[in-house]
Amino acid sequence: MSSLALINEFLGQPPNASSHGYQIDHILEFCHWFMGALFLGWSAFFVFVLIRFRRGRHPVADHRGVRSGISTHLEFSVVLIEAVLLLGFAIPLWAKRVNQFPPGKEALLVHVIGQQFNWNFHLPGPDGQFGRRDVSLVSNSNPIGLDSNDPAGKDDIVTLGELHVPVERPVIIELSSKDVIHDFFLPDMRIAADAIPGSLIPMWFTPIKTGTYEVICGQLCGLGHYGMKGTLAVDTPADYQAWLKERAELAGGAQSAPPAPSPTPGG
Amino acid sequence: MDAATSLETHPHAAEHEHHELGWWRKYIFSTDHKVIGIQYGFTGLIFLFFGFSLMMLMRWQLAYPGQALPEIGKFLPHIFGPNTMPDGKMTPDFYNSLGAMHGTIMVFLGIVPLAFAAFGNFVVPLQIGAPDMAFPKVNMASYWAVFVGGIVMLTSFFVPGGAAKSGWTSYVPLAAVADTGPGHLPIFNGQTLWLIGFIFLITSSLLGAINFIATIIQLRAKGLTWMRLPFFVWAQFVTAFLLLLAFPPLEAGIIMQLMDRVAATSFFMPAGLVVNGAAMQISGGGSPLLWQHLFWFLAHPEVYVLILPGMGIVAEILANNSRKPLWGYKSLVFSVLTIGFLSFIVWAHHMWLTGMGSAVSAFFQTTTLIISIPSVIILSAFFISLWGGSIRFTVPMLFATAFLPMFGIGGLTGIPLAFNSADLYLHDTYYVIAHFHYIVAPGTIFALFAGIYYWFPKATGRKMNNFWGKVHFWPTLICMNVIFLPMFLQGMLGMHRRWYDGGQGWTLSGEHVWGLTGFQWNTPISWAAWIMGLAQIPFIINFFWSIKHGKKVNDNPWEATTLEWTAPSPPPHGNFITAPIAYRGPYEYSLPGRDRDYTMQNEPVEPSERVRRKTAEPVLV
Amino acid sequence: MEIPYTVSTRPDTGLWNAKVGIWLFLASEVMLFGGLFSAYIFLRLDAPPGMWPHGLLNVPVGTMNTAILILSSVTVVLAWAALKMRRYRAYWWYMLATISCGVIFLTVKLAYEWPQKFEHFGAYIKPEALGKYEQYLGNKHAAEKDLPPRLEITGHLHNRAALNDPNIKEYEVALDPLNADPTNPAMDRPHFFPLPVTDKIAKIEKEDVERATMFLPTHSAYFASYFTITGLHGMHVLGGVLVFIYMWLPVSKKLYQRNPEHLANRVEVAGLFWHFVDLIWIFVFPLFYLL
Amino acid sequence: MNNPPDVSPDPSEHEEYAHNVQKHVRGYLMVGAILLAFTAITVALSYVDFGARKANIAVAMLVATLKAGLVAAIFMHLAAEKRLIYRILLFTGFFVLGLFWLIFLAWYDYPVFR
Ligand code: HEA
Ligand code: HEA
Ligand code: CUA
Ligand SMILES: [Cu+2]
Repeated sequence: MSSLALINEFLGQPPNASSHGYQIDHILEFCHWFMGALFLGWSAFFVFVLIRFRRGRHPVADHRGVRSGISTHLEFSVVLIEAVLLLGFAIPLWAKRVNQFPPGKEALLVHVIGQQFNWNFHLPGPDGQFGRRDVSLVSNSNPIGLDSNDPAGKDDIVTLGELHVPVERPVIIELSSKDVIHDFFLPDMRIAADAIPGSLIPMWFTPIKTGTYEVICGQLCGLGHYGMKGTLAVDTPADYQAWLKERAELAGGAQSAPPAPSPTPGG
Repeated sequence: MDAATSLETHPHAAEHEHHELGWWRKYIFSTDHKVIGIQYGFTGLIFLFFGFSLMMLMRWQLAYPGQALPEIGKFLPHIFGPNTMPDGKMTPDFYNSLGAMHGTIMVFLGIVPLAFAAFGNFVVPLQIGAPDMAFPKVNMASYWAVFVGGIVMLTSFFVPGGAAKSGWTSYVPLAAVADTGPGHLPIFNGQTLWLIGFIFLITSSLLGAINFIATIIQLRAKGLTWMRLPFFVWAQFVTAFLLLLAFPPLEAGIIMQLMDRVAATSFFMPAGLVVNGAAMQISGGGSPLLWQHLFWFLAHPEVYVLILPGMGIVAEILANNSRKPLWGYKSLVFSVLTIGFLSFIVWAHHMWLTGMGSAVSAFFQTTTLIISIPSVIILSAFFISLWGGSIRFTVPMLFATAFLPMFGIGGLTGIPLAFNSADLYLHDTYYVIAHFHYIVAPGTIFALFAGIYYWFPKATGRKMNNFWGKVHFWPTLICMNVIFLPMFLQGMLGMHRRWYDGGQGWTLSGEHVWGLTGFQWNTPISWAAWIMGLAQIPFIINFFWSIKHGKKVNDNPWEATTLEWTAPSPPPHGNFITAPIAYRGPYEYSLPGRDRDYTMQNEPVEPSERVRRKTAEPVLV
Repeated sequence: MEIPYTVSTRPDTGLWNAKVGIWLFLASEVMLFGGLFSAYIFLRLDAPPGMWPHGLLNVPVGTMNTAILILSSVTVVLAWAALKMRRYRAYWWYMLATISCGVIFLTVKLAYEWPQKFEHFGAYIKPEALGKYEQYLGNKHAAEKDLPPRLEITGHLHNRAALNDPNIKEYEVALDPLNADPTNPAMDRPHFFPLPVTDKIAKIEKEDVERATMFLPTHSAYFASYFTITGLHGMHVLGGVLVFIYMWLPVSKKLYQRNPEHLANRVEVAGLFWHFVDLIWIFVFPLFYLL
Repeated sequence: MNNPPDVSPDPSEHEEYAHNVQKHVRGYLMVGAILLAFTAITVALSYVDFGARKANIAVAMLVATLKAGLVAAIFMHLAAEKRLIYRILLFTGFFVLGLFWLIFLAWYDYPVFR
């Protein structure tokens, strides 16, 4: 398989950092090999024909032209390859993405709430319970409208723009949005999904390399769309615990305010 | 219509018709399909150029984000308003307006009026041997609807807040909250005008589509059976059906979005939105995805509206210049019908990331891949048609041949997008931008240029200059590729579309690929776009100059076979002196045993031929 | 050359041009209303319990309007048949009847039904305050009877100023019978004849209100689709009426004398459109008024 | 029920055609009456409780479809139309159903986790 990886690198795709990403990359590679072969084959034929049958070289056209059924074979093989890609790779892969979420205990569950123009991350804290959220409670100091009366929410961690996760552990993200549609795209993790107001969209991945990665907002969401950047830090388990602790202390201090939302509200 | 159409029962009524029409009725409010076709053509070209100019502005911002645009930048705020380019520096809102309007104008006011309406109007009735369209007055109405729609769209640049800025897709809730609040007028704001303008554009397309279909069904000349129609007519026929049946659901969507904006309904908005820090006062209960379904139900068939007429034009020109029949005419017709049919059930491939489950995504992936097959068949048939030909590289032929590999690149790069697991990575990156521009820009636009050079003699009786045509072709071809090839690289890097800063602020666009960073690639792309702008000057001059001073030619300068070349150039009112009769198929080039290498459709079949080719039996209707 | 088959039929299709044209147009109309109805279905299926109102429209008036449209459909075929039999006078009268039906339909809609809705007021109570207004909502009773929860208090707003004036702290509403007497089993189903507003007045504190509006499109997904679909349908009726008026004016007589078949064709085409508009209403009526 | 034939251009034959059309007129009146009756039935049925709201909706839509079918078949002459018209409508019907069905599918096929 590794020989196949050529095309993606050649085209500049950044290295993969998640456990399922290789499968995505393989589909892309297969597609590009397939397209490349078709393109080169056709181009060769094309250039040959243009030269061989130009008027100067071939003054009298042949009324009937090609008689062989070669094109049928070609079309049939295109169908075949597409069918293999579809049935063998694409459909099973997607089914795994949306139907086989890692079991609850094993995975880290994060709520992600998009807003113009930032990402809010909501973690359940030590008790493992998410606090209740309500739009009517949303304010500058409480960007996700966490209910301070709900005991489950007392230890919740809310961060703006930056999420830490431990390496080698599945992460499930439940996406939603406060205002318009955003798209949570982690290019290095080969994963993306829209954050649509009014719905909850789950997605999951398992990071396999520590590092800091960019989160792109992949859907036009207003004038600050181009700068709607998040950070995903994949930590070693120890670093992750340290981060959790630091955050928990912050959260202990009566819902201390994360930084105010970005200064460029959209419309 | 009255006087003219009651002719059959009252022959003397025709006398009314033959008095001279005034200048206004003849050139402005004309019901003659040729005049209307030319009106559409000019409108389409002007909007194409306008859409291109918007793009050239955006390319400045992408290549040199935050820098003042020299010279022109000082001047633009006087046209578009002070908040667009203060000190020559583009604001994010203006960038978004330019992007949304570039997409909208190119698709709905550039290509559709040109490829579908202009060529369809001018060429189809001539090719089927009809005197005019079936409903000339409706035809005029459809032109004026597009005109009004265009004016409304243009007006929207000058209202407070500027033109629509939520992408050509106008996804809600963004579009529903855009251009509202203080500083915006209730109706005269960008997004509302976009919606209103759209209703006119839809009306125009619907009227046009009805007219085309009725004309092709009812007004075919004697003997012109379905399997003798030029491929271009087939392409237009299918295109018309796409417009007819796909546009109305979007119209429903547009009406609902308009209601959301002017009557504060919430068809597309759920409850509990917090915009600008305040909870929105709406009833909720709507769904943002409903809009996307209605939009893409049109917009996918729409992309075939953009390409099928182009394919039709290319087919005519390939046959004509290779001096040989199209290979596999029947499979071409079958493929184009299949594309038309399937294009209605693939739309959700634009919505892979909206949280789609496995069943629905499997369905749409399958249909999307199936629809690529007829495209492969069409392209293969075109290529194979060239084999054994005697190819003359006239200017139309240059553009038509270039169309093939360009469409090939665009179409092939649609394949990774069709798999949702691969599109997961590519969605809304420049890879998508490159994919569809390869189809619509060096694809469709080349087909249109080819068509203009090809049918210019029919419309004016003169030919466009050959040399300047070539000067137009080569730089345009090169620039197109310099513009769009690097975009695939940018897309693979992860660079996204609709980025105001061209990716400058992202570490990922700082990665090197093929010698430059993703961001740095913006510069050669932009320069190529501007140079391509210069390369259009020979075309524009050639076009206008040739109308008056081009070389005079006879009625059939390309020695073509289809019926439009039997009419005088330019054809008079009513097109043909006597009703033509078709005795044979559309591409009888290089028939063996004839002294000319082309046999026109209206040439009767000779007895000697009849023995040899049973199919040539004339069928009279 | 002149355009063929404007009046006579083309042999292979058996149709004249305008007939093909109108059917194509109707096909696009099917898709237009198809889009709207699919939106309606999804909004309705998605509506949370208690958020899709029933029985707010005037059934007798709706029934009458339905009958009027059906009648007009009959008169328009009769007008066409009269032309086919070359009886211009009969045609003229049938056409007049059709036009009148259309005008009555529109008048009822625009001068009576819609304004009546604009007069009505509804306030959605916040979930936490529902108990406070139990006497008007009767949710216990509703729960017992397995009815959807009642979240809204409706009636006529006495202090209209309250809508815009932030200093006024409560709405004074003359209640609809349902809210006046919510536990009465007679209120469990919508009534055939709409009951007039009672003189019982309720004071609703703005604090407790989630959203309060008149019965405008913005009131709910239900009224949004009601006004949009009936509005668009109304515009179709208006268009049809205008075309019929043109065909009924003296100019039509001239065409009749010159070529009666041509006029009959035109009436047939316009009639097809009119029947289609009727057909849409046949679905609109039960969907919005009855169910 | 067939459509009235086209009127012959020959005036001498006119009487016969007029008579033919006259026969159809009776049919139109009858259909009108049936439609009115169905309207009354729909209204009445909506006050009958069929147990579930869904049942009521189904019944009402059934009656409406019958009515619409009558209008289309008789008033709009679809009972005896040319093949071409049927084809156009067949396509349209297919696409509307596709629109409804696929949006419906997409609506209920969202990934559920937990
Ligand atoms: C005319 C326009 C046009 C055409 C014809 C197509 C054709 C195709 N498109 Fe494209 N598409 C667009 C215009 C078009 N598209 C636009 C405008 C968008 C973006 C909209 C937006 O978001 O703003 C888009 C986006 C788009 C997406 C969504 C991507 C995303 O948003 O993430 C997808 C996904 O499936 C897709 C797929 C396809 C496929 C499979 C085809 C197939 O039909 C292609 C079939 C063709 C072939 C397979 C080529 C065959 C050729 C050969 C075999 C010969 C080769 C010869 C040589 C090289 C010499 N397209
Ligand atoms: C038919 C459609 C069409 C066409 C032809 C084009 C043509 C071009 N487009 Fe565009 N484009 C879109 C449809 C189209 N585009 C859409 C739908 C989008 C998405 C918008 C969105 O995000 O919502 C988009 C977005 C888009 C972007 C991304 C912007 C962003 O995401 O931020 C870019 C970036 O470079 C771009 C570039 C170009 C370029 C360089 C051309 C060039 O190829 C232009 C070439 C044009 C010409 C060569 C014109 C020639 C005309 C004449 C010579 C006229 C002569 C006149 C007379 C004789 C009177 N386009
Ligand atoms: Cu958020 Cu783009
Ligand atoms: Cu598509």
